[in-house]
Amino acid sequence: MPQTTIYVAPRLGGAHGSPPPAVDTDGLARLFGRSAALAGVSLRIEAGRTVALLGPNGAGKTTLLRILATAIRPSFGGLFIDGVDALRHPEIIRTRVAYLSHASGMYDDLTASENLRFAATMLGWSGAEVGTVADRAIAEVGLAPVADDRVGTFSAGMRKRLALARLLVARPSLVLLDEPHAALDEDGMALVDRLLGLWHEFGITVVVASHQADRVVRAADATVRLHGGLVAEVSGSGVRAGALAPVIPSYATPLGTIR
Amino acid sequence: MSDVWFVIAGYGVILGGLAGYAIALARRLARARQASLRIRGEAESATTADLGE
Amino acid sequence: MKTRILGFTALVAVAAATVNGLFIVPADLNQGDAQRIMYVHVASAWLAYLSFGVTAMAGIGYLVRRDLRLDAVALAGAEVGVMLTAFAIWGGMMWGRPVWGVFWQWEDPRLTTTALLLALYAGYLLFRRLTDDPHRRAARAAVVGLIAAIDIPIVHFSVIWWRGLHQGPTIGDPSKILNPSAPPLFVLALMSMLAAFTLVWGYLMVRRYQLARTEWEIEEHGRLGRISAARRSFTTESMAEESAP
Amino acid sequence: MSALRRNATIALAIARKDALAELRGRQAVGSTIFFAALVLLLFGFALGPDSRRLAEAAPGLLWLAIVFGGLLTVARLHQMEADDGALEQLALYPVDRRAVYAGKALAGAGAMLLLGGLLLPVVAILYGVPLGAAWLPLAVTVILGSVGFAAVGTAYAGLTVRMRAREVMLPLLMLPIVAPLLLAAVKATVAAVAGDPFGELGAWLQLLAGFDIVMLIAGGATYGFLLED
Repeated sequence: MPQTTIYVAPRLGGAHGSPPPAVDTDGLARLFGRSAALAGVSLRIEAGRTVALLGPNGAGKTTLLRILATAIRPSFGGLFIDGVDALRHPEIIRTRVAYLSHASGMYDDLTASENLRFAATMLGWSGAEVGTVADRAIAEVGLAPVADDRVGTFSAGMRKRLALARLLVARPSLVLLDEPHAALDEDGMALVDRLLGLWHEFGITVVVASHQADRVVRAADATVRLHGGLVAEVSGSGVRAGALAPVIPSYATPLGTIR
Repeated sequence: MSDVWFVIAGYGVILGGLAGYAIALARRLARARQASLRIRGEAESATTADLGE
Repeated sequence: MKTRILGFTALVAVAAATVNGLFIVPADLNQGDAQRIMYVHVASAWLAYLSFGVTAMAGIGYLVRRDLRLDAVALAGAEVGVMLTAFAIWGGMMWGRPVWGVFWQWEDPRLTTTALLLALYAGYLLFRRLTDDPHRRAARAAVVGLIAAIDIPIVHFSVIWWRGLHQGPTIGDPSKILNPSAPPLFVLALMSMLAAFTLVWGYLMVRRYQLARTEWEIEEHGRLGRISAARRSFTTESMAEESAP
Repeated sequence: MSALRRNATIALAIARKDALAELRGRQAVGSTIFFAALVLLLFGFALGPDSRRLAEAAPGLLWLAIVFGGLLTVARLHQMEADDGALEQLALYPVDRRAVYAGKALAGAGAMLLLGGLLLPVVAILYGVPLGAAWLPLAVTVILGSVGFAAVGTAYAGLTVRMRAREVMLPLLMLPIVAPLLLAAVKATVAAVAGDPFGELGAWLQLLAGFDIVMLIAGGATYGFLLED
């Protein structure tokens, strides 16, 4: 078994007092057309915790993760990651967050190796490092034998593994996982569990949404249960749910306060 | 003298168009303001910000 | 109230300028009465350009400050501008027929440029309708408005050159719209029509802006209402769950 | 590593990735070129068999075919990103958006150049225009035209890729913008083929270059706003 390498983003300096929470959301809400996918989520997650995000389909797990990843903007509410205003400075957040979505984000016409080298270049590795880092990550997720096959020929499980390999190429302080176990075989699920353990060990904050509740809860410090776009229940340590501010219309909307 | 007809058509369409647009805008605005006020009345937390004018 | 005063002033001004342009100023020696169309045609065209300038600047402002009020200004500029562009083209055609004998003169750079302008900003207005989220719409519309505005001078020059690089524009620049030796009476008529149209333009811009803001308020109420509704249904559901067993 | 070098690396990586995907997914490139050639053939039918008239119209038809093929090309370059969530991923990489724009525009310009380069001989054969003699000015024209079209097309395809009715909106927004490009490219082609009797070729090429520069700057400055949700 290859030696897993986890790259870590340095924590942003909390010059005085305790470091800022890794994730701090204030009444996040998001509408898609006429339906409210999130109706107000206020959560504070301490750095280094692994948090399981549970809830039925349509509870808002994916929407919450996408907002945390700065892939979409909330319709209302505020978001701070490592103390940085994520709505004003998404470009800073993106250097610190690694996000595994439902889609693999890979190009079908490129090989696994080419895809990952591209990702490594985009993630800031320079010339000589790109190849090593990419090859190591591919080996780690068990795709070394098919590294030179086109991703278009891959099964859903293999795509998921490749997407996991991209997380290993990133240097995050916050890892966001949307259904990491889905489409994987038993061996692949064990890989996810092992990565969860490693991230935890390296002090990286992880938020993981999954239907495999037992698997993620085992690895998690805390669980957050979403229902109907709201926080239904929080248990464990390191996570607190905040009170929701009432919904008040605002007629001038500078960025960041209300959207 | 047939030039006059072109002058009339030119002025008529442009001035008439401006007037029509102004009237249509005023109507839409009145309707929208009514709807806005109604919603505000319904909302418990309605603020009483002046609409201007 | 202020807007209403502006509107009334604009109405009076346009009436006065029209009476002046149609009945008081004498007909042009070469072009005859058709020359009178120039007053409204030129005023429409100039204010259309101003509108699109406003749209571009407001768009840039939005991208910098992320204030939706600026997006409402951009929308007002584009809509008023498209209307004025259409009027300018109409006026040009009504003038062109008696003077040139044709409605549409491909060789006139201003006419062709204006037609492209109409297409550019009609596309902008169509585009705005296809995005729902207010900030996404504002940002993308700002980009469209900006690129369109940048394109205008390029279009203009390319069309002027298109007619032939070596002949100067026969009716190219604004100072030659009127006879080069235009009597001050004609210039005065044009200027007063322009002033009157500017007042109308200001009135329409304010009204369109107010409409955009009011519609936005209604939309925003709807959005907040949907979120409140989601919260309410959550509380009733969880209460039902507690009392169930 | 300096910021400029890093941006160049990123732009090249994106362009290389697009080129690889384009060349491997051959059917897409091939069918676009085939489509453009077909357009040229149909123009021939529409204008009738008068070969003098065809030769006269050839530069305009060539550029119309390039514009139609180009619309498909720039749309495809962004559609490819949208396929398996790659566009979202691209937006999440911590990179300068101007570099992403440069990379996509470079790939687009390359594809357009291929299209233009292959259509030139088609025009020469179908319409009987002697293009060979003027190959240098024609090459410059096609390069400048391709860059300009890609500069606008990349921004507008990025704008419309996640929109409803994008198939209509892209040409609707883009065609009026590229009108001066079309005009200048046609004029330059006419001048080049005729051996530049009026000495106007340089002016048209300058106009094309100016269009390219202005649109590249505008696209680079605004592309970041288009990638965001």
